[in-house]
Amino acid sequence: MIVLQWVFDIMMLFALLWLAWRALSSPDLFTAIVLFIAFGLVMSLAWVRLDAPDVALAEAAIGAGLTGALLLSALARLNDLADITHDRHKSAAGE
Amino acid sequence: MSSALLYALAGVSLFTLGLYALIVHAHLLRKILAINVMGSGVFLVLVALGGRTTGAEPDPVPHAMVITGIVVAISATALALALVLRVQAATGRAELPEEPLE
Amino acid sequence: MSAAGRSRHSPAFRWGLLLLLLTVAGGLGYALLTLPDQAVGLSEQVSANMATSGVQNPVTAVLINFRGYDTLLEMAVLLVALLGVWSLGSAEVHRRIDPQPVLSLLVGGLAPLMILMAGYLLWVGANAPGGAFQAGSVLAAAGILLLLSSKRFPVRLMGWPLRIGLLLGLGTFTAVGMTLLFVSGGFLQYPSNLAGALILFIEAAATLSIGVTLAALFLGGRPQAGPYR
Amino acid sequence: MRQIPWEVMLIMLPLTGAMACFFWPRRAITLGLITALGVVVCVAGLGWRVLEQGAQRYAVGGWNAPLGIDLYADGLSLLMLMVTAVVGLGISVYSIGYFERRQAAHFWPLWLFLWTALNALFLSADIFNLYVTLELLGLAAVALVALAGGANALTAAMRYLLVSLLASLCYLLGVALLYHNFGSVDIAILAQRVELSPAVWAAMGLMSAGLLLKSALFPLHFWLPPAHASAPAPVSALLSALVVKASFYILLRLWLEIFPPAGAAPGQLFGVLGSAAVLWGGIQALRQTRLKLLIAYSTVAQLGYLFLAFPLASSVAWKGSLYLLLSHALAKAAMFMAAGNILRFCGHDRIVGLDRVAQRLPVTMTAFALAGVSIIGLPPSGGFIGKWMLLEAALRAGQWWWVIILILGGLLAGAYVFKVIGYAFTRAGVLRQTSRVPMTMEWAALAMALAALLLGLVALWPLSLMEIGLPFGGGDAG
Repeated sequence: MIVLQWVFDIMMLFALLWLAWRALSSPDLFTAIVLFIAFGLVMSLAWVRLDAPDVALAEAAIGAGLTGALLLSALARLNDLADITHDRHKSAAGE
Repeated sequence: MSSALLYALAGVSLFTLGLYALIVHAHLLRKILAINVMGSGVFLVLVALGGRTTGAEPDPVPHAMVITGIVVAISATALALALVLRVQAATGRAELPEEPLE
Repeated sequence: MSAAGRSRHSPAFRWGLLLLLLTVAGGLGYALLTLPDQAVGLSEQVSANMATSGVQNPVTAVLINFRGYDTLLEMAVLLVALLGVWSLGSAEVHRRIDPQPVLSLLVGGLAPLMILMAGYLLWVGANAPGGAFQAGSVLAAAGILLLLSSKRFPVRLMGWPLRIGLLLGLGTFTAVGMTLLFVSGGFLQYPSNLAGALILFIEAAATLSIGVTLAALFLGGRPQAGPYR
Repeated sequence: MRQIPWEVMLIMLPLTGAMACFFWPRRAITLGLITALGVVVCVAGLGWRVLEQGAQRYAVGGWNAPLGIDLYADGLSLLMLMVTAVVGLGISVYSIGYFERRQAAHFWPLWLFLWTALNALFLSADIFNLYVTLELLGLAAVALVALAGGANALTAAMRYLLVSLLASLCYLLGVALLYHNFGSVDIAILAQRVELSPAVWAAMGLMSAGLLLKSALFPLHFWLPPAHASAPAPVSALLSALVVKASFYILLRLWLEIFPPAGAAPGQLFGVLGSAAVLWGGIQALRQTRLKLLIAYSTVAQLGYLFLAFPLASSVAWKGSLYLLLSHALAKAAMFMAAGNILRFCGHDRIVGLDRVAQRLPVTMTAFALAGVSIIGLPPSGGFIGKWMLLEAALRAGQWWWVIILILGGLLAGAYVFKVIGYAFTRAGVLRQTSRVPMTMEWAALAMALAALLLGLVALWPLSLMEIGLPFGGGDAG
C-alpha cells in the first residue's frame, strides 16, 4: 500500500512539473494555455491527495477553470488585435 | 523523507521553474503563466508542510491562506491580462520594450 | 507564433541564470529538509475554538471567523482588480461569437444546474468542503456561459444593479464587522449564538459578489452602458 | 463608555469611502474629500490614544494571536500613519484640479483603496496579513499608474505589476517557511520563538529580496523610474512618497523584531547597496533631460539613504533613517506635484525648456526649491535632521566611510536641484503657449514643501514619538 502511494505521489509530481515546464516552454501560446489548464487540474488532484478538499475545489474552479477561460479569451483578443495592426501596416505599405 | 516534504520540494521546483521562465521569456502572456506557476509552487509548500501533524487532520490555517492566495492570484491575472491587451494595442507588441521609451 | 517562444537573452545569460536558480532551489530545498519533523501549526488552537466558531468546517472557520479580516481585505483585492480593469477602458461587448443553437441549448440546461450547484457549495461550506469562493466561482462560470450564449447583452443591468452586485460582498462584510463593533464591542467579533447565521449571511453576499466580479473580469473592460457614456 | 478603536476606523473608513466613491461616481470628489478628512481625524484620535496610553494592540474578531490577527500601533506605525495622512490629504486636494471628471471617477476609489492598504499595512502585526495588504497596495498602485494611458504608462504599469507580483510571491514563500518553523505568523510571537536555522536564513533571504525589490533598492530599482515618471502627477507623488516606503517599513519591522539574531553581515550588504543607490541615482538624476524622470531617479537615490541605518543598527541610526523617510515623503510629494504643475503649464517637462517658470509660476517654483532644500539635506529641513543623525551614528560606530556617501549624495542632490532651478529662471529659445494651473494644485505643492521644512524645525516632537513602544530598542539616547 505504502509503495503504491509513493509511486502515485512521484508520478503526480512528475506530471505536475512536466506540465508546468511544457506550458512555459512550448512555442505555441494556445498549446501553452491548454497545458496550463491541465496543470491546474493536476494541482487540484494534488490538493485532494494532501487532504485539502477546500483548496482542491477552489483550484479546480478558479485556478484551472476561470483562469483558463480568462487566458483563452485574452489570447483570442490579442490575436484579433495583431490581425488588425497587421492589416493596418499592410494597407499603409500599399499606399 | 515524508510525502509532505516531497510535495514541498516539488513546490520549490515549481517556484524556481516559474522564476526562470518569467525572466527568460519575452511574451507577456508567458510571463503571466510563469507568475501563476510560481504561485502554485508557493501554495504547494504552504499546504504540504501543514501535513506534518501527528493527528489525522492537517492544519487548516494554511488551507485558508492558500484559498486567499488563489483569489489574489486570479485578481492579479485578470488585471495583468487586461494590461497586456492595452500594451499590445498601444505598442503593437505584447512584450515589454528593452529600454524605457522616451 | 514565432515571437511566443523566442528569447532575447544570450545563451551565456541563460546558463548563468539557470546555475544561479539551481543554487537558490538547492538552498531552499536544504532549508525545507532541516525543518522540524513535527509541525507546530495552529491545528490545536483551531480545533479548541471550533465549538464557538459557528461552523463545522475548520477552513471556513479560519476564513470567515478566526482570520476573517484577511478575507475581508482579499475581497477588496478582487474589487480593486476589477476597478483597474475598468479604468483601462471599456469592453467591446458587441464583438462576440454567434451563439449556435447547440450552445444555447447546452447553456440553457447547464446554467441553472451550475447556479444550483453554487447554492449547494455555499450551503455545505459550513460543514464540509465548499464555501463562498468555490460557490462564487461556479456562479461566475454560469454567468460567463450565459454571456457567451446570449443574443443581446443585458445592458439594462449594467448601471447601478451591477455595481450593487459587485459591492455586496465587501459591503456586507464591512457592515457586519462594524455593526458588531458597536453592538458586541469588537470588530468582526461574532457572538457565538449568532456566529453561524452571520457567517452564512456574509458568505451568501460574498458568493454573489465573487460570481459577478469574476464574470465582469471575464468581459475585460467596463460595460459600455456605464454611468459616463 | 467604550473606547473608540481608532485603528479599526483607520482601515474601515477609507475602505467604505472607496466603495461609496465607486457606487456614486458623480459624487466621487465630495465623498473622497470627506473620507480624507475623516482619516485625518482618526489618525489624530489614534495619536492621542498612543500618546496617553502607549503602544496599542487590538485583536480583530476577539481572537488573539496566534489564532487571530492583531493590529499594533506604536510610535513607528503612528508616524507612518501620520505622514500618510498629511501627504494623503495633500494629494486629495491636488487631485481635484488635476483630473477631469471622467478620470476622477476612476482615481478616487483606487486611491482610497490604496490608502486603506497603506493604513492596514502600517497597523498589521501579522506577516500573512501583511502579504494581503501588499497585494492590495500593489494592484491599486499599478491601476493608478495605468490611469495616465499611453504606451509609456501602460508598459511601465505592466513592468511594475510583474515586479510587484514576483516580489509578493518571494515574500509569501518566506512567510510559509517561518510559519512552518515556528507555528505563528504574528510578529511578536515570532520574535520570541525565532532562533537561527537554515529555514530562517532562507525566509530572511526571500522576504528581504521581495521587499527590496518593492522598495526599489539599487540594483533592483529598474522598474521605478518609468513607473513613477509616467504616472499622473498625484499618483507619482503618492508612489514616491508613500508606496515604496510601505515595503521598506515591513523590512524595518522584520529586521528590528524577527531577524536580529542574523547578525551584522546582511546589514553591511544593505549599506553597500544603499550607498550605490545614492551615487547611481544621483548621477542618473543629473543626466536626465525630463523633469519627472529626474525626480524619479532622485527617489532611487534617496531610498538608498534609508538603508544606511542597517549596517549601523543603532537606535540613532534607525531614527535618522526614519526621519529621512518622513521628510522625503513630504518633500518628494511636493516635487512631483510641482512637476505636475509645470507639465500642465508648459505642456512638456523638458528641463532645458523651462522657460522662466520661476517668474510665471512663483508658488510652484518656491515649493520645488523648498522641497529641494530638504532633499539636499540643508538646514533647517527635515532632511537635514535625518542626515545629521545618520552622520552622528556613523561616527559613533567608527564607520566613517558612510559619511563620505552622505556628503557625496548631498552634493549630487544639490547639483540636480540647482540644474532645474537654473533653467526655471532662464528664457528658453522658443516661447510656447501655456495653460492655466489651478490654485489648489499650486498651494498643495507648497503645503507639502513647507511641511518638510517644518519637520526640521520641530524635530523634538517626532523624535519623542519614536520612543513610544520602543520600536528601535532602548539604550543610547540620541
